[in-house]
Amino acid sequence: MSAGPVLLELRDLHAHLSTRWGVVRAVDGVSLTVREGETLGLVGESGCGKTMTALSILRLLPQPAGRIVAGQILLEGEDLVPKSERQMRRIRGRRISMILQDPQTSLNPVFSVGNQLVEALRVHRAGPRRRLRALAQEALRQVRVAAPAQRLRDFPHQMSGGMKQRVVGAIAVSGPPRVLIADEPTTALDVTIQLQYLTLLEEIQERTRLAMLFITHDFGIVARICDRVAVMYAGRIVESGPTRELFAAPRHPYTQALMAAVPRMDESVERLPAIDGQPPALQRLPPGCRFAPRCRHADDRCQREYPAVFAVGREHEAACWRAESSPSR
Amino acid sequence: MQRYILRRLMQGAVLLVVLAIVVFALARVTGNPADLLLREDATAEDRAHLLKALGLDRPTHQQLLIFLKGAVRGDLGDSIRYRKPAVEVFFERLPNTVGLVSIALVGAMVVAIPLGMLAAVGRGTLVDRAAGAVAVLGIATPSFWLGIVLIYVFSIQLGWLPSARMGTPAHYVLPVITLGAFLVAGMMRLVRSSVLEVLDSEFVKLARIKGLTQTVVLWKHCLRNALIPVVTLFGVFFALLVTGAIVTETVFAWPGVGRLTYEAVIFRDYPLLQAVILLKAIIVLGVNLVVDILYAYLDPRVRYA
Amino acid sequence: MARVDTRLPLDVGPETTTAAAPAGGRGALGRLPWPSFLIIVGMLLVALGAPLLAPHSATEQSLPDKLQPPAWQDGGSTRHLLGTDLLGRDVLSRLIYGARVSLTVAAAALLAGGGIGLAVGIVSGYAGGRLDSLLMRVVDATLTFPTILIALLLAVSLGQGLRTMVIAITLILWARFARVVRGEVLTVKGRDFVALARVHGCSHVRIMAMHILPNVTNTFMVLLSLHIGFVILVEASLSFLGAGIPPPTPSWGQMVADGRGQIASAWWLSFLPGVAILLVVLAFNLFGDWLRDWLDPRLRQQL
Amino acid sequence: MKLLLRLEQPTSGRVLLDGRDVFTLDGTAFREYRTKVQAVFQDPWSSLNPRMRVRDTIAEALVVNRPVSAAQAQARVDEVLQQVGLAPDAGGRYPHEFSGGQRQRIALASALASSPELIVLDEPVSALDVSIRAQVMNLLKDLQAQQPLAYLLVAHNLATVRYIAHRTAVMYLGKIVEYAPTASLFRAPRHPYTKALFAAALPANPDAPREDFVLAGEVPSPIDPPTGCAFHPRCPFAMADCARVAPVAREVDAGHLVSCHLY
Repeated sequence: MSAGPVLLELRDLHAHLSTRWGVVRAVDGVSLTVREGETLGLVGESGCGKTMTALSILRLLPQPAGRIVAGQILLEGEDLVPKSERQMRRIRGRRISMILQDPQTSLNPVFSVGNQLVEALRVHRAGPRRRLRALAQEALRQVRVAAPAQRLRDFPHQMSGGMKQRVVGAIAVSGPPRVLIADEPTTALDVTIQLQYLTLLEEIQERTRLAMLFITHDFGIVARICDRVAVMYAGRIVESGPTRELFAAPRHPYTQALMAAVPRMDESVERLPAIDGQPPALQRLPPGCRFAPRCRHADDRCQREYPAVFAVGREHEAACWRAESSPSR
Repeated sequence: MQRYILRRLMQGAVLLVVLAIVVFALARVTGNPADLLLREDATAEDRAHLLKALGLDRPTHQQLLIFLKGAVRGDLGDSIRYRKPAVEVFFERLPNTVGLVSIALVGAMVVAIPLGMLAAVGRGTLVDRAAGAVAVLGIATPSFWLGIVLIYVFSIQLGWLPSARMGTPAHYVLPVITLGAFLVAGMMRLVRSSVLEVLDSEFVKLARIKGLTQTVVLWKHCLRNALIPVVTLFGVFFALLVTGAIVTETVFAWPGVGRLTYEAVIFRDYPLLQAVILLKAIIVLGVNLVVDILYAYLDPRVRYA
Repeated sequence: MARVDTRLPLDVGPETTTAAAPAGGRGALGRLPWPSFLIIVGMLLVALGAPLLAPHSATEQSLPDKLQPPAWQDGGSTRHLLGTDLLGRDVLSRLIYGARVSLTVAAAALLAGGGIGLAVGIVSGYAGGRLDSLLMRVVDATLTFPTILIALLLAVSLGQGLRTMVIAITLILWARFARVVRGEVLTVKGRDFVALARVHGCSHVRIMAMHILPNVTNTFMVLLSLHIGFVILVEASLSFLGAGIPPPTPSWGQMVADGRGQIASAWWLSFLPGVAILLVVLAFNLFGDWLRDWLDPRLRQQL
Repeated sequence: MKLLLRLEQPTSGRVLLDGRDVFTLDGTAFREYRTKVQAVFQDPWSSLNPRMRVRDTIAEALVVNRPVSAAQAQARVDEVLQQVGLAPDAGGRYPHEFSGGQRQRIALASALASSPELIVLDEPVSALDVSIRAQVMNLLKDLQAQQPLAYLLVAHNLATVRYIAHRTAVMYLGKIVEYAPTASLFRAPRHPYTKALFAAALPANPDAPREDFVLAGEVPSPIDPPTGCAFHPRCPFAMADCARVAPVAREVDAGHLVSCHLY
C-alpha cells in the first residue's frame, strides 16, 4: 500500500507512572511515525510499555499515577502534549481513536450496543435520532455484522467476543478518525476469528486510508498486516524498519534473538536458541543499553551508555552500538 | 420473570413459617410465656386462669397450630400492654416510621450520591479526604449517642428544635439527621468505591476514546453502573431502617414501630414482640423482592439470566 | 506475609496502576495508623488492668456524691475526675470497667461467629453444589433479618446477660463471615494450584487445610478487624435499649441510656461514654481499613 | 484433558493407562495413578500455592501418595530442581519471589517429582513471553531426552505443537477430527478444519503465501453441537451427507487418521 503524508509522529516521548513500587519509566524516549494509509506494528513483550505509549498518545494515562514528562506527540503536525482536556476531547474519536484489547470489558454492560454506538456518533455530529440510528446500522454493516438493525438492540452480554470486538471497531472508526491505534485487538479472540478481524481492519484501512498503529506481541500478525515495524524493549524502541527488511535482516541483537526464539510453522527445528534471563523492571533500569544484561554481544560500553540510533538501511534504524559501523545519519 | 417472582414468594413464605415456629418455640423453650406476664405477687390460681385465657394449657403442638392458623388469618394475638390486636397496634405505628425513614433515605441519597461521586472523581484530593473522614466518623458514631448530643445542643442549649415526639415538620429534623448520618456514611463509601471501579473499567476508557465529555462519562456510564449496588443498598437500608430505627425512635420518643419494638421488649409484651418481628420480616422480604426486580431492570445481564 | 503480586514490576499495564494509585489518600503500604493503634492498645491495657487503674469501685453507690460534674467544671473535684452519676458512682471507673465488657463481648462473639463463619465458608465454597446452595440460602435468610431484632428477641426469651449477648451477636456475625469467606474460597478454588493438588493426589481435607485455608487467612483477619467496631456498636446499642448486660455491671451503651434523663443537668453522663464508644469504634475501623489495604487490597470492593 | 486427570467424570467411554481403566481404580492403585500422571497448567501465576514453600509444593505428590521420609523427599526435591535448572535454595522460598518462566519451571519440577510416566501439558508456554517461551520449550525437550516420559501437549499454537509434539490430534467441538504424526500433518493437513487452522495461523514471514481461507461464522456452543459432522456449518466443502452422518476416522496415510466425508 502506498503511504501518504505523516499523520502521527512521536518525538522522544517520555511517560512515567508513580506506583508504590517507585517511579516506572513506562515510556522512555519513544520516537516513531505513522503515515496515511500505513500500518506500523509496535512489537514487544508484556510490560515493555506498548500500551502506555498508546494511552499517552490519547492523553489517557491512568490518573493521577501517569504523566507525560517530556517529548512531543504530533498529530498532523499539531502537538497534543500541551492540549487541554477540553481540546483533547475534540480530537479523540474524531481524529484519533483506539481499539482496546479485551472485547468482554470494552462495552458498558448496562447499555444496548445501539445506545453506545449512537453515543459515539453523536459526539461529532448532530442529527435527529432516526438518522443517527441509520448511521449506526451502516457502521455495523461496515464491520460485517449481520442483521445490524437487530444487533443494535442487543446488549453486550448477548454477543460473542468476536462480535463485540467488531462493535468496538465500529465505534472506534465512527469518527471517522485519521489515526487508529489497535492495542492487541485479537489477543482475546480465537485463531479463526482473529484472521477475520485482521482482514476487516485491512478493509477499513483500504477504504478510509487511516494510519494505523498496531500493538502486538505476535510476529505472525506483524508479518501479515504491518507495513513497518518498531520493536520495543523496556520502554524504548530498539529497532524499526519496513516489515520485509526487518524480518529478512534484523539488526538489533534483541530483535534477532526474539525472532530466532519463535518456533516456526513452516519448518521443523530441532532446537530453538533461547534468550536467557528476563526483561528488567521498569523502575530499576540499567544505565546503559536495557538489553545489555541479556545480550551475548554486550561489552563495557553497552553497560555504560545507552546506544544512539543508527540508520542501517532505508528507513531502517537500530539502537545498538554494533550498528554504528554502518553509515550513521 | 413471573416464575422468578413466584419462586421468591414461595421461598419467602417458607422462611416466614420457619421464623414463626422459631419465635413460637423461643417463648416456650425458655419458660412459660405466662410467667412473663404475671406480676410477682400473682397466685397459682391467677396463673392457671391466665394459662387458660391464653390457651397455654393445651399441648404444645396444638398451641403451635392455633398460633399458625391465627397468623395466616392476620391474627397474631393481643398486645398485653395495649389490650388490642398486636397487628392493629403495629399498623397504627407503621406510617410514622415509613415517613421518617423515607425522608432520611431520600435526604441521605441526595447528599451521598453526589458526594461519593465527587470523592471518586477527585480521588486523593482534599474533597476525597474530607468525604472519607466524614464517612469514617459517620459509621463509628453510635446513633443513640448522636441523637442525645443533638437534643442537648439544639433543643436544650439552643432551644431551636423540639426534642421528642411528632407534630410539626420541625420534629422531623433531629431524627432525620440522626438516621441520616449513618446512611450518608455508608452510601457515600459505596458510591465512591463503585464509581472508582467503573472509572477504571475499559468501557469508560472507550467512552473517553470516543471523545465523550467527562460529564457524560460520569453521569451516564458511571452513574448507571454505580447505581446498581446503591439500589441494592437502598433496599437493604430501607428494610433495616423500618425494622431497626429502634434506637433513633427510642431516643426521640417517636411513635413508630421501632419505639413499639422497644416497648415490647421493655414491658415483656411477648405477643406484641412476636407480631412485630413477623410483620417486619414480611416487610424485609417484600422490599428485598422489589429491590431484586429493580436490579434486573437496571442490569440487563440479570434480565435474561 | 503480605501477598504481593510480583508481576507488577514487570507488567506495566494500565491495570497495575489502579492498585498503585493512592487509595483515598489513606492506607499507604506499611504506614501504621498510629493514633488508632494507640487507642486500641490503650483500651486493651485499661480493660486488662481495670482493678488497678480504676480509682473507685464501678458499682458502689454513694448518694451524697451524686451528680458531681467532671473535675474541670465548676463544682468538680479531682476525687471524681469525670464526675459521678445519679447514684454517686464514679464515671471514670465505670468507663474503665465498661471497656472490659465491650472487649469481652467482642472477643467472644468474634471468636465464635468468626470461627463458625470461616468453617461454613470454606466447606460451602469448596464443596459447592447443593450443600453450598443450601448453606447460602440460610446465610441469606440470616442476613436479611435485622440484627437488633434477633438480639432483642433472644434477650427477652433467654434473659439478659453476657451469654445471651454473645449468642445473639454470634448469630449475626457467622453469616457475614461465611458469605465473604465463601466468595474468597471460590476464587482460590478456581486457581490452578487446587486442581494440581488433586492431580498430586491430595485428599479433600488436605486441600481445604493446606491449600484453601492459608489462602483465606488474610481475608479472615481483615474481616475480624473490621468487625470489632461493629460488634462494639451492636453491644452498646443493645445495652442502650436495655437488652444488654444487666445492671449494675457497667457497660457504655447502658451508661449513655442511664444518663439520658439527666441530659439537661449532667451532660457528661451520656456524653462521655458515647465518646468512648466513638473513639474505640473509630480506632478499630481505621485499623481494619489499614489492615485490609495492607494485606488484601482486593477486598476493598467487597467490604 | 480434565477427564484424564480424573478431575471430572466421563459420561461414557474409558481412559486407559498402561491398559487399565483409570476410572475404576481405587485405593492404592489410584494413589499409584496419581503419581504416574502429572500435569502442568497454562497460568504460572495461579498454579502455585502462594502460601506454600516451593519445596513443599514440589514434594506434595510424593508425600501424599507414598510413605517417604523427609530426607528422601528433600533429596528428590533437590534432584528435580536441578533438572529444571533452578538453584537448590529455590526450595526454601515462596512463589512470589519468582518470575513467570521460573514459576513454570517450578510447576514442571512438582510434576516431575513423583517420576510420572505421563505429564499433561495444558498450554504450558502460551502465558509466557516470547523470549521466555523458548527457554521452557527447550527444557521440556531436554527432560524428555533424559528420561522415559510421555507428554500430552494441549496447545492452540501450531508452531509450538510442531516444535514439541511427535504426533498431533486436532480437535473441534470435543471430537478429534484428524490425528497424525506431526511431520505428516504439517506436510499435508487433510481435514478442512485443520486446513483452516493452518490458514489462520500467521507465520512470522511477510512473504508467506496468503491462503485466504478465512472461515465464516463463529464456533458453535459445545453444549448443543451441530448434527452430523460438527464442523459442517462452517465447512466450505460441506456436502448433503455432512449434516446427517457423523464421519468415521479413516487412515489416509501411514498413521494419519481423518474424520471427514471427503476422504
